[in-house]
Amino acid sequence: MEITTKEYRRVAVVSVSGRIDTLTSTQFEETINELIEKGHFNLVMDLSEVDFLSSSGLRILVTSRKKVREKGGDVVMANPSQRASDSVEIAGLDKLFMSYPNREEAVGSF
Amino acid sequence: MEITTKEYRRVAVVSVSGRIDTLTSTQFEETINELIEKGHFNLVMDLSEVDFLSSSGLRILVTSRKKVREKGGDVVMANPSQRASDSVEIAGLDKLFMSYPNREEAVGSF
Amino acid sequence: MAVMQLSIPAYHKEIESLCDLTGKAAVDARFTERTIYACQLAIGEACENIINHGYKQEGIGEIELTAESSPGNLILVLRDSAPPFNPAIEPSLPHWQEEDPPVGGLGLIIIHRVMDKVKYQRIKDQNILELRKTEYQDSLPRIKRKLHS
Amino acid sequence: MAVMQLSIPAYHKEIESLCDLTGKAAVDARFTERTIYACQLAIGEACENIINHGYKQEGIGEIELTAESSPGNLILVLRDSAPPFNPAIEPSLPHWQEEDPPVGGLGLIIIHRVMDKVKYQRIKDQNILELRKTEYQDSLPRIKRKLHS
Ligand SMILES: Nc1ncnc2c1ncn2[C@@H]1O[C@H](COP(=O)(O)OP(=O)(O)O)[C@@H](O)[C@H]1O
Ligand SMILES: Nc1ncnc2c1ncn2[C@@H]1O[C@H](COP(=O)(O)OP(=O)(O)O)[C@@H](O)[C@H]1O
Repeated sequence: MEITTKEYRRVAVVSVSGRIDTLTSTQFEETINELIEKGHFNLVMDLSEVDFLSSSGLRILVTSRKKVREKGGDVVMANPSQRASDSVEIAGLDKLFMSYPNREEAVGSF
Repeated sequence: MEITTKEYRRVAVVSVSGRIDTLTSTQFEETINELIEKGHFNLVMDLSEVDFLSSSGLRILVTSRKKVREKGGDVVMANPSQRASDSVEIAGLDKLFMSYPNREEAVGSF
Repeated sequence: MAVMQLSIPAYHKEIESLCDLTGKAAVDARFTERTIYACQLAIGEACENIINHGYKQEGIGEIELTAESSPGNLILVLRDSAPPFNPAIEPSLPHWQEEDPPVGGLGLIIIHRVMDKVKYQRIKDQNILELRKTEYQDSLPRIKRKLHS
Repeated sequence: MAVMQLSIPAYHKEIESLCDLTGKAAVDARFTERTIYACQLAIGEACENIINHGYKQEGIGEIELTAESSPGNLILVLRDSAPPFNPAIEPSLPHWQEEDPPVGGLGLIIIHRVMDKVKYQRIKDQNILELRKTEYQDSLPRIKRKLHS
């Protein structure tokens, strides 16, 4: 898993490539938590390069969403790969996350 | 000239392709004014497909910038073509407009 | 019919190789891209559970996968020697709200939504989990049913 | 040395063809891409001014462009029969602030910043504007000087 972040004034974008699973989910969680601690409650997950997303990763998406929503923010997705969106859908979580066709639209949604 | 707009919650993006000159600047101006009237004071000009930008177009950029700044907004550029930025620079206006390498960053700058 | 087998020590980083084997067997079964991924996901979930909840830590035990494929059919059998646990009981789907989504229990939900058959046996101190998936050539829906409509 | 000439009726939509001719002549002069564009821009500005400020409306008069090119050199001559106006006087550069940038006067600024020489003559009821640009092969700076440093 490779993870990068981009912080804008009101939004932060987290881009992940590779596998988000029990091996890597801690790093994923820590990255998100750092952004939240910095005051970023509007989060865009760029999952365009994710090729495996297990329940360990989904759990972090769900808990992060809960945290930022308590602060008036949200977690949205930008251009999720077919596999990332399949994981979300199979787990029945697709209703929770707005998904945008690209990062610009996801950033602009806030 | 082809002109399209994309309205986000807090930002609007104006994309122009082709020539912005005395022939087309009225349409350019009207498009921007409509956005301002709708309450869009944070404007991104996507000039990536502009292949001619005369003083008629520059004048509208400058006046629009003035209008939205009075309302606390700004005009920034996204990925201007070489020709668009040459026009801006030759006219000595390059200090006025922040320029971002892509639309996402321009949208995120607000 | 093809049979492949692989045994890994119970480390998180080893799970990927069982997903890869599952992928190969699913290709062999002529599944579509998305069904292949779904099967890999299910195996990944089962393995994460075996390490996290079965062995409760890394490195003390093994996980063995046997994959049997024929056109349209895939049978995956996972063996481990952790304490008995039966994942074949279909999880009751909680009536969760948008404001209170589930954070646990997703693994079993995924396994049951992806696979057509989930069978558990405890034989000679081993958990034996058999997961079956069928996909006909005219590409049936990849997921049995939607949880939410 | 090559000479090209084109005359257009004074309509905004016709200006582009004079920019195109300028482009061809600048290619002929072996100018760089950016210098070619700068010359087209300058001609465009001069033509916009002739229609908007000289003829004061579209369709009553003509604009003629003669473009003379040789390697490294371009001479553009614009002729119109609008009332006399001398654009060769270099515009005084206003000391404008970021909060109060200029909205007028950009056309003449552009012409003078792009071209090396701007010469005006009034002959037989015609405005004759000669614009010269030199660019050596080792690509000198495209703009004479920066307005603001
Ligand atoms: N292989 C296993 N061994 C022991 N317990 C298990 C095993 N798999 C699942 N469980 C139990 O079932 C529960 C639900 O598992 P799962 O759906 O994967 O969600 P989670 O891992 O998020 O709790 C686990 O919390 C655990 O108590
Ligand atoms: N060809 C012309 N004929 C008459 N007046 C001209 C001509 N060109 C320029 N001018 C005068 O010079 C002024 C400055 O011109 P210019 O720098 O192009 O800016 P703008 O067109 O924005 O006013 C014009 O407002 C006009 O008064």
